[in-house]
Amino acid sequence: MAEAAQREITYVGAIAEGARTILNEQEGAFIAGEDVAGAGGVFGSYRGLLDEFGSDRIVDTPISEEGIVGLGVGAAATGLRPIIDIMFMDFMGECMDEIANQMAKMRYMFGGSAKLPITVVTMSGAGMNMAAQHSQSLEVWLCHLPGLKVVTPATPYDAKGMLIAAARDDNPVFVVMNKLSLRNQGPVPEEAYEVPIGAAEVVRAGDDLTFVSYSRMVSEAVKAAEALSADGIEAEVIDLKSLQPMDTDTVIESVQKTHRAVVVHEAVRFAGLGGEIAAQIQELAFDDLDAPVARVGAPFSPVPFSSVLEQTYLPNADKIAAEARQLLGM
Amino acid sequence: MAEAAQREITYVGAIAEGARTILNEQEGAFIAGEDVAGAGGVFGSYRGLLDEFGSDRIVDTPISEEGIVGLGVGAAATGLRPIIDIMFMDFMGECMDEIANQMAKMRYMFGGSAKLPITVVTMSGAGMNMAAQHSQSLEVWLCHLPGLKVVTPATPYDAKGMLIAAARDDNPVFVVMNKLSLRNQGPVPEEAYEVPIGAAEVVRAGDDLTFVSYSRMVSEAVKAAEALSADGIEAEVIDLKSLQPMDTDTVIESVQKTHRAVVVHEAVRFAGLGGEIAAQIQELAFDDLDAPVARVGAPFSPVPFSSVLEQTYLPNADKIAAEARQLLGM
Amino acid sequence: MDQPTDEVLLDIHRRMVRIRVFETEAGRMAEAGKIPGALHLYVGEEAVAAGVMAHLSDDDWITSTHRGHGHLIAKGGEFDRMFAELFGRATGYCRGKGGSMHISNMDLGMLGANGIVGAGPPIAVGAAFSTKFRNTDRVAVSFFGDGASNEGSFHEAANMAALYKLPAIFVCENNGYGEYTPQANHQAIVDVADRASGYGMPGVIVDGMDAVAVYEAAGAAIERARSGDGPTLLECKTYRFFDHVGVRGMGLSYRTDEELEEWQKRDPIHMFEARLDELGVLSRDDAAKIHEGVLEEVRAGIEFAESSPLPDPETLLEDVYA
Amino acid sequence: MDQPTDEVLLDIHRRMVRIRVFETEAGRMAEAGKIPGALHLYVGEEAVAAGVMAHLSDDDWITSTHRGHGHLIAKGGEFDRMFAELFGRATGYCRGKGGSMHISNMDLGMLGANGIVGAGPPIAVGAAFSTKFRNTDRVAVSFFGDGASNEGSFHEAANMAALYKLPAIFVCENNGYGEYTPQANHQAIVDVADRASGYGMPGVIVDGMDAVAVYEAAGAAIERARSGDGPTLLECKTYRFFDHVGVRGMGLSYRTDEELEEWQKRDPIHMFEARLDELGVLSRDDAAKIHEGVLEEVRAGIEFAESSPLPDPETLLEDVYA
Ligand SMILES: Cc1ncc(C[n+]2csc(CCOP(=O)(O)OP(=O)(O)O)c2C)c(N)n1
Ligand SMILES: Cc1ncc(C[n+]2csc(CCOP(=O)(O)OP(=O)(O)O)c2C)c(N)n1
Ligand SMILES: [Mg+2]
Ligand SMILES: [Mg+2]
Repeated sequence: MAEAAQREITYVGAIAEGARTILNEQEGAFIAGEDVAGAGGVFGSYRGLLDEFGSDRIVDTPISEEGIVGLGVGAAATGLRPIIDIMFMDFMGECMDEIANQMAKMRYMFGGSAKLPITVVTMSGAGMNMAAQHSQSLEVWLCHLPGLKVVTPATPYDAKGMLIAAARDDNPVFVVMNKLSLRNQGPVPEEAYEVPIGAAEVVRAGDDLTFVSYSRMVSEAVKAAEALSADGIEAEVIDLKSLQPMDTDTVIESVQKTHRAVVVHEAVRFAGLGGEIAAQIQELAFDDLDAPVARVGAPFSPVPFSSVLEQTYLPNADKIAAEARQLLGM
Repeated sequence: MAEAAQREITYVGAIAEGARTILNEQEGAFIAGEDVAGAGGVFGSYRGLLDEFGSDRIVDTPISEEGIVGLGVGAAATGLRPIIDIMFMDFMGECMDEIANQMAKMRYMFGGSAKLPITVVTMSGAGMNMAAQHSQSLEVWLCHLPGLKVVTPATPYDAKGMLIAAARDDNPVFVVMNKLSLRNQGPVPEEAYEVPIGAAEVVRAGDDLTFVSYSRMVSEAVKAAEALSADGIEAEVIDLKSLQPMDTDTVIESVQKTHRAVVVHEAVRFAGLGGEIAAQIQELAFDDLDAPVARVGAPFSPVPFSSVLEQTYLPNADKIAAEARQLLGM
Repeated sequence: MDQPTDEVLLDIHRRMVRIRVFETEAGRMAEAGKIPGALHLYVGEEAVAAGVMAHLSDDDWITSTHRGHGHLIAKGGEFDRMFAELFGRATGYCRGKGGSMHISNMDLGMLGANGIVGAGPPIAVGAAFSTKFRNTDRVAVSFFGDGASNEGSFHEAANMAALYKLPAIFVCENNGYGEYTPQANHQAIVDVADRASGYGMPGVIVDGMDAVAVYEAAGAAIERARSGDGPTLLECKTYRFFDHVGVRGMGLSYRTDEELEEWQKRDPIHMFEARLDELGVLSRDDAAKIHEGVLEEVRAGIEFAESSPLPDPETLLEDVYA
Repeated sequence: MDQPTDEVLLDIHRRMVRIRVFETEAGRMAEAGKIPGALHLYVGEEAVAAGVMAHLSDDDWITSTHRGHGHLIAKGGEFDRMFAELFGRATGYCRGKGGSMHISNMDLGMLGANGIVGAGPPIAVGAAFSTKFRNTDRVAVSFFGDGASNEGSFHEAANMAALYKLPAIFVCENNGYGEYTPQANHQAIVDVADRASGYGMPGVIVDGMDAVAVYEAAGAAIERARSGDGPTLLECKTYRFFDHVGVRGMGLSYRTDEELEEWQKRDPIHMFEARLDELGVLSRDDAAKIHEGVLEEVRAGIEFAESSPLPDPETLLEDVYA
C-alpha cells in the first residue's frame, strides 16, 4: 500500500473512485441525482460512471429533491443500496421531510424491521461566490436527527474511504463533501479501503492546545497551528471526520493533555455543532481545562456574494490563530 | 392591569386572543394554514376568528406546506403581515426551503431592500403518543438560520404576548408553541401587550444552581427546583423565552451567582440548542463555574409511540433534579 | 380484465369485512381510552384497499397513509399484532414504537402507515424502482388522499414514475376532505385523475364504493405496470363514515349528516353483499357468519394485545441503527 | 387582444436588445474573470421576458430564476447597478450581497432571481395574494424553467393560485434542458402546459422565439388575471444559446451543434427585426443603431461597476434583520 499511497489524485476524483468501488462491489448499488449520469455530476464526481455502469445504475433524475430522496428511501427499504446525490447541501430544504421524517426514522418507527442502507452525497461550504443559497454548511440539521450518520471528509483519501464506508454501512449515512476542496490533491490508494465511521484522527500533534475541527476547516486549523508554531505554541489538530457518531474519546484525550480547546467549523457559529462539541468537552474534561473552550465559526449572517464580504465571513487560519492566541492570553 | 391579570385562560385560548389582537390592529394581517379557518385550527388556536374576520383574512390552505410558507413570504415581501400556521413543527421538513433559503435570507440577499414581517406559528413537543413524526422539537434548525427569530412561549401569558410581539416585528419570527401546554390555564390580561422578543426571565430565584430552560420544560425545571428545595437546595430557574435572539446576559448573571448551571430542553440532547447555551455559559462565565455546565435533553432516538417508552424518552422534573443532584455531588 | 371469479369475490369480501370490524372495534377501544394517540379510521373506504390488494402478493409493495390500518389488513396484517401495536405493546408489529400512524410490516410488503401527508408516493417510487432494477414483475402501490394530492411530493413522485416507466400505481382515495377541509376548498379541480396527463400517465376514475369496479380498474393498472408500461393514477371516489380522527360520524360541523347518509346508502360492504347474494355467491346468512367470525378474531386480537407486555423501557434506544 | 401597436413593438424590441447586449457583455466579463460565481445567461430567450414584461408596470410583481438578468432588465433594471451587483460592488442592487443568483429590485416589482429551482412560484402566489387582498388589479408573474416544473413547489403554487383564483401567471420558459439533462430525460411529457388542467387553469403554448406571440398570449393571460378570472400556465418554447452556466454555446456534449444552429435560425431578435423591417416599423439600420446605443449604455454600466467601491467589510452583518 505504501507505493499505491504515493499516487495523488483530486478530492473529486477520489469521490468517483469510491463510487466506482461500491458499484463494482455491490450489485444493488446505484447512483441517482440531478445530472449525475450524462454530465457525470456538476462537480465531476461521477465522471465516466455512466459509460462503465449504464443508465440503470447511474440515473439522472428530474429536479425533484424530495422525490429523489424518497426514491432512495423506498429503494433502500426494499433491498437496494442507493447512493443519492443532492448537489448542494442547501437543497436539503427541498427534501428535509424525506430525510428527517422518513429516512432517519423508518427503521425505528417500524420497530427495527426495515434496513436503510442509503448513502447521501452532498456538497457544503462557501468560498466560491455562490452566495446565500449555494454555500451553506447545514450539518447540524442532520446531526440532530437520530437514525442518521454524518461524515465530513477533509481530504481525497477520506473522500474515497468514507464514501466506501458509508455505502457499506447498513444505515443512512450522509457524506458531506466540501466544494472548495474538490481540486485538492492528495495520496489515494487505488484499492478499496474504508475510513471508519466514528473515528477521529489527530492530524497534527501538539501539547499546548487542541483544535477540534472537520471538513475543510481542518486544513485551516493546521495552517493556524503552523503559524502558532512560529511563536513556540504547538497546537494539536483533530479531524473529527465523523460527526455522528462522534469520537469524543479522541477529543477528550487530547484536551486532557493540552488543557485548552478551540472548536472550529465553517458553519454559522450560533447553534452550530461547535456548541455540542464545546459542551461535551467541558462536561467530560472540566477539571482539565485551563480556559473556556473557544469556538470559531461563521458569523450570524447568510453567506454574502461579494468576495470581500465572503472572505470576511469565512473562518480561516488567521481567525483560528487569533482565537487561540486570545485563549492563551497572548 | 392587576385585576385583568387575575383572569385565567388556557394557552390555546391565549393564542387565539393574540391572533385576534393582531387582526384588529393590523389591516395587512391575515392567517393562513391548514384547517385554520373552518375548523379554527386543529388545536383550536384560531377558533371563532373566521366568523369575526371572514375568509379573506382567515384562509384555509391545501396541504402544501411549501406553498403555504411561500405564500407567506411573497405576501410579506409585498406589504402584508402574514401569520402562517404550520400545524406540527415536524412538518417543517416539507417547507424548509421556503423557510431557510427564502424567508430567512431574502432581506439579506436583496441588500436590505425587502422587509418580511411574517410570523409562523407551529407546535412542538411530545407526550401525546403522537410518535416520531408529530412530536419533535426541532428549534435548533431554525436558531441556526440568520434572518429568523425564534420564541418559545411556556405560559398562556407568553403565548399571547409573544405572538403579538412576533406579529408586530418586521422580521420573520417563529412562535414555537407546545402542544402539551394547550390546556394549561394561566393569568392573561384582556388588553394587548407584548412579551418582548430577546428577553429571558428569572421565573424562580435561587442561589445554588441555575436551570436554563424554555417552553414546556420550564415548568418541569420549576418542579425539579421545588423538589430540590426540600433538600435545602435552591435552584434559580430561567425561562429563555426567546431563543434567537438569546438573552445571554440574564443567564450569565445568574450563573455568576449560583456557579452551576443545568441547561434543559425537550429536544434531542445531541446537537440541540443546549450545546450552544452550555458553550456560551462556559465561554462567558468560566471562572465562575464550580462544575461543568450540565445538559438535560431527550436521548438519541426518534420519539416512540408507546407511553412507557415515551415517558422514558421525555425529560422531566425527576431527571432534571437527578442531574442537578449529580452536579452538586449529592 | 376478466370478471372476478367467485373465489376472488369472496376474498374481496373477506378483506372488507376484516377492515370494517377491526376499525369499528379499534374505534371503540380508542373511545374507551385504551388506544392512545391519533387514530384515523378507514370505515367507509374498505372497497378501495380490498379491491386493490386482491391483486397483490406479499412481494408487491405498498405505501400507506395516516389512515393505514385498512391497507395493512387488506395486505394480510394480523389482528393480534396490529392491536398490540395500537395498544403500544411490545408484541406489536413495531414493538410499540410506531403506533397507528406508523404501523407496518415489511414481510407483507407494507412500507408503513405514514404520519406525513404525501410522504408515501416518493417511497413507493423507490420500491417500484427496486423491483424494476431487479427485473421482477412486482409492483408498488401508493395510497394517498385527495388532500395529499396537493403535496409537492406527490407531483415529484408521479413525474418520476412516469419518466422511468416504473411499475407504480398511484391510488388516490378521494374521500372529499382533507381533515375538515372539503375538496372544493383545497383544489380547484373535481377529479384528481385530471392530474395524470400532466405526468404522461393514464388517469382513471372509479367508484370507490364499488369493490368490483375498484378490483377491475386496479387490475388493469397493475397489469399495465407489470408488463412494463408504466404507472397509472387511479382515483377512487369514496367517503369516510367516521370523523377525521376517531369515530364520531354524525353531527360533525364541517359536513352535513345528509351527505353522510347519502354515502352510507352506498356502503361498500352492504352493496357488495347485496351483489354477492344476488349472484348466489354468498347468502346474507353466510355473510353474517363471516362478520361474526371476524369479530371473534378481532376480539382475540384485542385480548392478545391487552395481555401483551408493555415494551421494556430498555428498548427505547434499540432500532435506531442497524 | 389587439395587435401590438408600433410603439409596443419598439418597446419589446428595445427590451430584447437590452437583454442580449447586457448578457453578451456579462458573459465576456465572466470569461475575463471579472464576474465571480455562477452566471446563468438568458441569451436566446429574450422574447419571453420582453413579451411578458411589456404588459407590466412597476406595481406588478415578478419572481425570477437563477437565470434572472433578463427578467430584471425587461422589468426596468438599470445596467449600472446590475453590473455593480454582478461585480460584487457596494453600489449593486443588493449591495454586493446577492450577486447574479439573487439580483433583485423591489421598487421595480422584481422579487429576485433565485438560486433555488422552483422557489419562485410559491412566492409569486404570495404576491398575487397580496394584490388581491388589497383589491388592486396588479398581477404577479412567475418565471420558471422546464426543469423547475418538476419541483413540488411549482405544483403547490399552481394549485393554490387556481384555488384562490389569484392574479398569477406561471410562465414556463421551456428551453428543453434542466442544466445538462434534456427534457425527455426529466419528464415524460412534451408540453409542460399539459399540467395546467390538473390545477383547473388554462394551459397555453406559445412560440417563445416569437416576441409578438409571447406578447399576445401573455396579454390574454394577464388580462384574465386582472379581471379576477385566475391564473394561467403559459409555456414558452425557447432555447438558450449559451451553456447552462457561462457562455460556451457550441461544442457542448449534452446537445448537438445542429440543434443549436436550428434554433439560432430562429433567433428571437433577428426574427423580430426582420418583421419590424417588413412592417416598416424599424429599419435594419435603425435597429443596428439601437444595438449600438445599448452597447454604449452597457459599457457605461460596466465602467460604473468597475469604478464602484467594494462593499465595506463592516456591512457584512447589516441587512440580516430589519
Ligand atoms: C405534511 C403534513 N401536513 C399536514 C398533516 C396533518 N394532516 C393529517 S391527515 C390530514 C388530511 C389528509 O387528507 P387526505 O390526504 O385527503 O387523507 P384523508 O385523511 O382524507 O384520508 C392532514 C392535513 C400531516 N400529517 N402531514
Ligand atoms: C432546488 C434546486 N435544485 C437544483 C439546483 C441546481 N440547478 C440550478 S439551475 C438547474 C436547472 C434548471 O433547469 P430549468 O428550470 O429548466 O431552468 P433553465 O436553467 O433551463 O433556465 C439546476 C438543476 C438548484 N439550483 N436548486
Ligand atoms: Mg381526503
Ligand atoms: Mg430549462
